[in-house]
Amino acid sequence: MKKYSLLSLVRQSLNYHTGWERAWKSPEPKENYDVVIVGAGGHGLATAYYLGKNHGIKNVAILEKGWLGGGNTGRNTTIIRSNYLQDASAAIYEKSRSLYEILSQDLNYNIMFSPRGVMMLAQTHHEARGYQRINSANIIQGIKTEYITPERVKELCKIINIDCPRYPILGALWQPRGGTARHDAVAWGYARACSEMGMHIIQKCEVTGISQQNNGSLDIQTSRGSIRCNKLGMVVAGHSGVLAAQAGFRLPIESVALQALVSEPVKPCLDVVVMANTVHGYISQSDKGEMVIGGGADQYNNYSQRGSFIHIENTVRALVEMFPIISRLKMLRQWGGIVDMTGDRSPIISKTPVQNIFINCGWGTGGFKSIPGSGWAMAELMAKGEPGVLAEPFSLERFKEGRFIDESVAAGVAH
Amino acid sequence: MTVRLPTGGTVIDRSKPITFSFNGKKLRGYKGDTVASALLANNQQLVGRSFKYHRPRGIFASGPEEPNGLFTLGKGGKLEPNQVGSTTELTDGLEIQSQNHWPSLETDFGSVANVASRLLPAGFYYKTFMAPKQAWKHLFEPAIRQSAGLGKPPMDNDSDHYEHFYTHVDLLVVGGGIAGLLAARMLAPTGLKILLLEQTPYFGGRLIQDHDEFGGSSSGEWLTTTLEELSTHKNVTLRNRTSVAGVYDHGFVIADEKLPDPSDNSGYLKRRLWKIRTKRIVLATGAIERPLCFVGNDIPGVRLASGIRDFLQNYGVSPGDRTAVLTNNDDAYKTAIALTEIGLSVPLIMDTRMEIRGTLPTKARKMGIRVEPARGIGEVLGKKTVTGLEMCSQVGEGTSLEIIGCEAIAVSGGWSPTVHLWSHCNGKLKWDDSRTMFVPDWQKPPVDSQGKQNIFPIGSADGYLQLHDIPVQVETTVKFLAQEFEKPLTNLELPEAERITEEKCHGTWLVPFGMKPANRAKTWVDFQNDVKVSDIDLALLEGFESIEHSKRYTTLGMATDQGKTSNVNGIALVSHNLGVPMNKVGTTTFRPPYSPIPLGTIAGTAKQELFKPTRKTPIDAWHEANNAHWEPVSDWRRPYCYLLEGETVENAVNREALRVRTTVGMLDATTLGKILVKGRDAAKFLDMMYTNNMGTLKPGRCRYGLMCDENGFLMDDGVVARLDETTFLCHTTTGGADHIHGWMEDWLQCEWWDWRVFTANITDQYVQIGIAGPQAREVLEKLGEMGLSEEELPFMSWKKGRLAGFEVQVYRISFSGELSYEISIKASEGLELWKRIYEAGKEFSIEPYGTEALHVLRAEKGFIMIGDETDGTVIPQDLGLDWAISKKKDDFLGKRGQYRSFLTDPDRWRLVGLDVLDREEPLPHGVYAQSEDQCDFGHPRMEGRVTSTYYSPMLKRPIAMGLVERGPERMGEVLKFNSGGKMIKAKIVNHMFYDPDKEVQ
Amino acid sequence: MLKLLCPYCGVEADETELVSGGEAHLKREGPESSDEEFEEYLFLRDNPKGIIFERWRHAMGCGKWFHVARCTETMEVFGTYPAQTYKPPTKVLQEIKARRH
Amino acid sequence: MAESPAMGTPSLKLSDNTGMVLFRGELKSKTLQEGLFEVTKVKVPAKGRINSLDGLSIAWMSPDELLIFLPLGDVGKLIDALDDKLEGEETLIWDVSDLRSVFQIEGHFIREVLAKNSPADLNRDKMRRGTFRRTRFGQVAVAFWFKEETCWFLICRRSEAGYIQRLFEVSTQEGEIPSFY
Ligand SMILES: Cc1cc2nc3c(=O)[nH]c(=O)nc-3n(C[C@H](O)[C@H](O)[C@H](O)COP(=O)(O)OP(=O)(O)OC[C@H]3O[C@@H](n4cnc5c(N)ncnc54)[C@H](O)[C@@H]3O)c2cc1C
Ligand SMILES: NC(=O)c1ccc[n+]([C@@H]2O[C@H](COP(=O)([O-])OP(=O)(O)OC[C@H]3O[C@@H](n4cnc5c(N)ncnc54)[C@H](O)[C@@H]3O)[C@@H](O)[C@H]2O)c1
Ligand SMILES: Cc1cc2nc3c(=O)[nH]c(=O)nc-3n(C[C@H](O)[C@H](O)[C@H](O)COP(=O)(O)O)c2cc1C
Ligand SMILES: [Zn+2]
Repeated sequence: MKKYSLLSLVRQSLNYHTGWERAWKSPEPKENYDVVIVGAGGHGLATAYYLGKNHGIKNVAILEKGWLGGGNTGRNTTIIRSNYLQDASAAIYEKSRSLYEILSQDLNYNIMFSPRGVMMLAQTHHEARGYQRINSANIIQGIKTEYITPERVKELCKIINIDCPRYPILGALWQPRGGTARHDAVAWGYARACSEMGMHIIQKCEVTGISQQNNGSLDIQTSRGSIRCNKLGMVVAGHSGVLAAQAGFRLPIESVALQALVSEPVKPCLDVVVMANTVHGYISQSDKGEMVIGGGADQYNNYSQRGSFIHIENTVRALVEMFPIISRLKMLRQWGGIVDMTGDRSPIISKTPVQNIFINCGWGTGGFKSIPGSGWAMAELMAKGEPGVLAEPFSLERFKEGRFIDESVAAGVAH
Repeated sequence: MTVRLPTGGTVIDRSKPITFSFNGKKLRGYKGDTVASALLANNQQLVGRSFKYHRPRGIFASGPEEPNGLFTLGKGGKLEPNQVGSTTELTDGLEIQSQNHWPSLETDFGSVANVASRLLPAGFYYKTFMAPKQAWKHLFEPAIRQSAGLGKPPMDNDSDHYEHFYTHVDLLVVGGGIAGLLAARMLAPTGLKILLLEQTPYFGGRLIQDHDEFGGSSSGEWLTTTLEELSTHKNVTLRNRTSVAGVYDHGFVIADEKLPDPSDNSGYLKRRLWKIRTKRIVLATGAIERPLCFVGNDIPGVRLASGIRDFLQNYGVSPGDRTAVLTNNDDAYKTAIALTEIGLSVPLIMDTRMEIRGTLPTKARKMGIRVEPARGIGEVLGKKTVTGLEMCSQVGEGTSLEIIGCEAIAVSGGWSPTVHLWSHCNGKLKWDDSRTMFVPDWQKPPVDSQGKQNIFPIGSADGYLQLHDIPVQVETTVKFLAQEFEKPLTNLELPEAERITEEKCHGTWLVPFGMKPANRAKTWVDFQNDVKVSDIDLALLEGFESIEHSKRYTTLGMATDQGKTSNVNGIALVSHNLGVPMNKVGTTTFRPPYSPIPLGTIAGTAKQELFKPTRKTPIDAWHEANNAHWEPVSDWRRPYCYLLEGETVENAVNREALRVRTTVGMLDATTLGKILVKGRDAAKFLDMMYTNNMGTLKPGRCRYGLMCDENGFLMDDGVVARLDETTFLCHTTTGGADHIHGWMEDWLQCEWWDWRVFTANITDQYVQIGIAGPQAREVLEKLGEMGLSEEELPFMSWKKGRLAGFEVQVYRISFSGELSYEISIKASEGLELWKRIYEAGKEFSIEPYGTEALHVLRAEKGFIMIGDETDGTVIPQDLGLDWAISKKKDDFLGKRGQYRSFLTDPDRWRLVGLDVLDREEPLPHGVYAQSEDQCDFGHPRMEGRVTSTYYSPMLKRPIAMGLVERGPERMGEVLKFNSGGKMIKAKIVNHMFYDPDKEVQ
Repeated sequence: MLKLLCPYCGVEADETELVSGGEAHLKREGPESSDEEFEEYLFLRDNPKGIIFERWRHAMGCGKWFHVARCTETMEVFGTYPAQTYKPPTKVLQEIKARRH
Repeated sequence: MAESPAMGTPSLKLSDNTGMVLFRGELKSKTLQEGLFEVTKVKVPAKGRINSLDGLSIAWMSPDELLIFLPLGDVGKLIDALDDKLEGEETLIWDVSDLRSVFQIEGHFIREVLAKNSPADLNRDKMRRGTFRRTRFGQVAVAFWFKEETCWFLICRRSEAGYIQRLFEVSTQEGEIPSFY
């Protein structure tokens, strides 16, 4: 594969860019693979990538019912942070964030990781104490965060109104190495690297049925014929329940719509990511100039990839209140994704009731940031058949035991 | 030159001149002008710079599909970036600025990107800027951000106002063009509630521009009579300047109404968001013209043929003396004819089709216009404006056959029905090869809650471009709808229209067909985002074959116009390149809004003090007058403390807390939730809701109770008073009232619906006043009329009585550990009683205290606070509240959950007091204790955390509570709390710091 | 933006007047239940892509909980019915059958 | 179409003197219905309705809840009478006169002003005289009904009255009122 660099760009420009190779190949499915991953979102692709890179397993197919990266990976607000409270979460999200730092170089694909800093605003005393608590935990966990004053908030973010009459800003939890990345590029970069390792990315291939043979291997029915494998990874986010049903088990998951919107592009005026959980809204400005805005999830089960206008309204209302200047910017486009919410709002990386089937899901509203770390942990689980230290706490068993990993406790939400 | 013609202009009022400025230059226009028409009338052809390469850009279209003509309008609190010039009405004194250039529109340094454009194809940044690692964030990203972004954001707060308006109608007609008006007119007599919305200031759509006659009279007359007739029907509402923006599930539609600008600019209602519920939608949104792809097609002066016609006829603005036409269909001939009729020159019509036979071409030829079949444009000449073109063979590679001088080029690549709203809720499209357009697929329509089709496209929106086809087609739909609504239709009269035969539009996309690679990089598909034919080629070459991938790789259709003019061309190029039929390529997803809507409109009136409701107690004004420092507690506001002149918040809190401990303080406790629970099964019910036994509570007595969720986690607490055999009053936390009431109703309605229990949330009915402190009783006794002694009202009991002439209920309960009463009184009388108590208390130096002193007092006593000691993962057992968990009851909510292995783990963190060793400063909020050993993740293991921490003014030292691993078993042990790297030592102690033996209350 | 007919007050309630409450017809498991049964009751969900029976409360209205049969893909509604029942009424089941054939 | 109503915008004022009694019980029961009627002289309303006679109104709140409006001074008497009459019945009767605020709205275009803040269907065939609509106004729960087109009533939680007042003010002052109903 040709390496991407400024030099290759210059060279290609001489012949009008007609000499580039495909970023990923489009092979016909084989009959048999060592590992099949269902779902070519960020998590599925990263799982495949680290299976190859860390464990040398390369006879892998990634099956995608639509176009790769077209699920939540292609429709999220790209916030990356690791200032989580619980040890288990902090560990995997920080692993992920640190992998993001080097991902462009690792993949030879500029995924534009932009560690511009993420601030989570405290707008009630309760929330302020919650963030101080996370900050304290993060210090011990070795994650660099800081609890900052309203004045510092204003300094970092000129356009914010820290004196909102209803919910003045009392402080914020600030993670300077949090930020954003170009979401599509994350999927494309991983896909290119997987393809380069000889893995098969098979798009427009929907899994419609799963059955197990006596020898433990798995038969997968797809819209492009049946495929056999030794190990199967389900990494389909919002569709996890549907896929689990095909394999005969149920999950502690409900699929709901989460929406986002972008404004028209304007010149840079917001250099950090701001999240405000009391009023439900978060915002950052993309490199193209749009305000990328998201808020709360719709409450009812929904597979339509669109949500209710009321959530757009609530989110916009909250952000206009805090950033009065955006009142005169316009909503350019809104969309939705189907997110997989678990019983404790933390993810699942686990063995399943069916031997040789593994599942990675439940990232809900906050799994873009975890793509590299989750792929790393899932690959380890699938390669060894047993979870490593990162995945271990996220098993399905925890729901039976009542051993939740609850992040909402310190007033945090999970974007 | 583009100039104002001496006559013409159906929507401008030449008697009302207007002045405005463009980039500081004073210019003149007329009332009725749009920003775009006024600029063109002043020969302002260069209006902006493109997104990526900063290429010169001119007005391209005449409606919301405009990709280039975006401006920054106004200033200060009215500054508005990225306004579409062709949909913005000109107002007197308007200040218009062009965008995305530096230092000026004419000389833009950003256009170096243009020179380097070969280096910057689609997706170039994915391939570079990777080294060194830090450079992206610090060097490349800032540079890219700075050059992108179009207009500058406003820096002042918005000085305008917005509102919402809900409506419920039977039928929403979107579009006040021919089809929409006709449908409304036909259906009006049925009495159905009809709302017709039109985005422009006028009605009629393309009728006036494109047709002289309709319905047996002039088209103007037909329009006037139709509007007049519609105005006589009370069931029909017409609204202009209102753009329908989005269709959501179950017939919910939003529309954005621009209100006419009043002459004074002093803060007025600027826009209104319509929130419409409709049973059916008639989609009469017309069609949008597409351009063609040829070298230099982005140079100012190349414009949509229909747009040129609109400016000519609506605003009397000429495109220039000589306008060449490039088309693949008959419609563009109307432009040539109109220009010629008005006396302007059309040197040439290049038609990409081999044979040209239709009525309009014939007419054009008869008028002497030169028409060349099978011809295209090899290259447009000119830099900042068009100066001419090179004609070529459409089937060739672009060799120049002839040079034609012209100032404008009118382009038409066919029409695309405006189907956005059909697709917002999943209506599918299909490619119709014979009409070269995506049309609504009636087999896969959007559906309502009953699963029935709820959007009905008519007219051009359904792909009918010929006027004479439209009446019949509208009639069919109208009949269907009338039948669905079971309304008889009176005899429908179909307006007659001249029968013009138009020949088929040819599926031409690239001009010429055999364009060379070098030229593909000079041919634009998406003007605003600078997506060229070569970018699409590149995306496909690299495997971004799904149309969704090519969109995201090239940014095709992602600009402010959302690809209204470019998407179909892009899809066609993909289809050609891959050899895959259009239907297989498909479209990208249509998403709201159809045209961008201001965020302020979406927020509506909900801003500032109306951002969220603030609940206020009847004593609120008194608190305000007494210098309350407020705190939001759920939707309420409560005094955090009351500040005396010159006092800090900490001092105030300490003073208030001490006041309670030393003499007496008073608290507005009105916000505590109060839920009545009554009925034969009330006791049994509360025994399920609370972990402790409520059935054994005697009337007249109170009991502190805990509520858990089904997981077993502590959810709320409060005092329950038994009023009589079948009636209980349950107090909840301030934030918990609504939730707990809903929770109770949930169980009563959905699980135990045969139990006889009624509940009522009566929180607002009463003002609740807490009087606490050693002299509390003395204060109240001054008000007389009821006995409050230990014998008459022992701890944890309540009774009715009279105080200061008011009927009250007095509860002898304590959250401070002091002698304390809570007095409940009708809300309307609360303030008066509050004042009387305050008066009576003066001799004991009574002072009001706020929520923070309340917290200090309870912490001194080791009482837990929901939300501090609990966080949704804590069970009562963790807090040493086992005494409040009945062992006798078979069942209560949360009981089963608490059996699970993780909740019975002996290592759970449990509540203890924490005593800072150096005793100077309180422990910081939320700090964790770390042990010497490491956890699985390789950092020090955490073994406890602080849940509440205060300075106790009474004990004159810091106090804290916390949850610690096996805490109560480790009394006396010293823990190390990590505060920002600094280790603070604290000893595990009993958490009852003050009066542990309960001698006071 | 859903609109659901409250079976108690007959009002076509707007989504913003309602609160949703997840899957309906769950069986509460009490102190006698096994860990598996209890997990099932609290967490395991059908989460169907298709027809769901779910709970809604007419919160900004009569305050009553009711049940809805709805398609999670198309948002079609097949009927609403009072919450005091263990299974969907025949009428609703018939409606589903009629429309899904 | 889009002109300001010449008749002036509606106004909203608190009406202090209204007593309210909460009544919960099995409304389908004949005994309850008859007992209520004997005491109040007003028939138990059908769902979604309010019945009035001589200064006393009964509103349907839910299948097992009514709200009785009457002069403040008569509340005690009414409760006693109901308690007497319905002795032995399963009911919850409570003086809630201070629980909610009652507003009287007067003037023209009241439907329009309500429609700026409420998703309720305010068309004349849906929102009729005697309709008692519980819904939302802005972000809080309310109920409204009318005596005449130009005289409506609205109730909300007492603590939210200030919010309602301000929102109403904003909805009547700023800009035009679209004449729609
Ligand atoms: C609006 C929105 C905003 C968000 N904001 C953030 C944020 O700011 N920060 C953050 O960290 N996270 C955010 N998230 C969450 C984040 O997007 C997701 O957690 C993450 O992308 C999940 O990635 P995934 O690979 O698991 O799933 P996906 O990207 O959804 O991939 C799953 C894939 O599986 C495929 N699939 C499904 N069923 C089948 C089948 N039967 N056969 C074959 N293939 C199948 C799907 O087509 C899909 O491509 C947001 C999500 C949304 C919707
Ligand atoms: N011969 C051709 O090639 C050709 C092509 C296109 C149009 N036409 C002509 O177009 C006319 C068709 O009539 P029609 O009624 O279908 O279309 P129309 O263009 O006359 O009317 C459509 C109306 O809908 C409005 N509209 C569009 N989107 C809207 C939105 N989101 N919200 C509010 N308003 C919106 C437009 O402003 C316009 O007034 C005929 O005159 C026909 O001859 C002809
Ligand atoms: C971070 C981010 C930025 C986006 N910016 C734009 C944008 O500038 N213009 C645009 O049209 N869409 C933008 N989108 C939205 C996409 O067009 C698209 O709506 C989204 O990926 C969901 O896909 P779908 O609408 O095709 O279902 C953006 C999406 C994301 C996640
Ligand atoms: Zn109801």
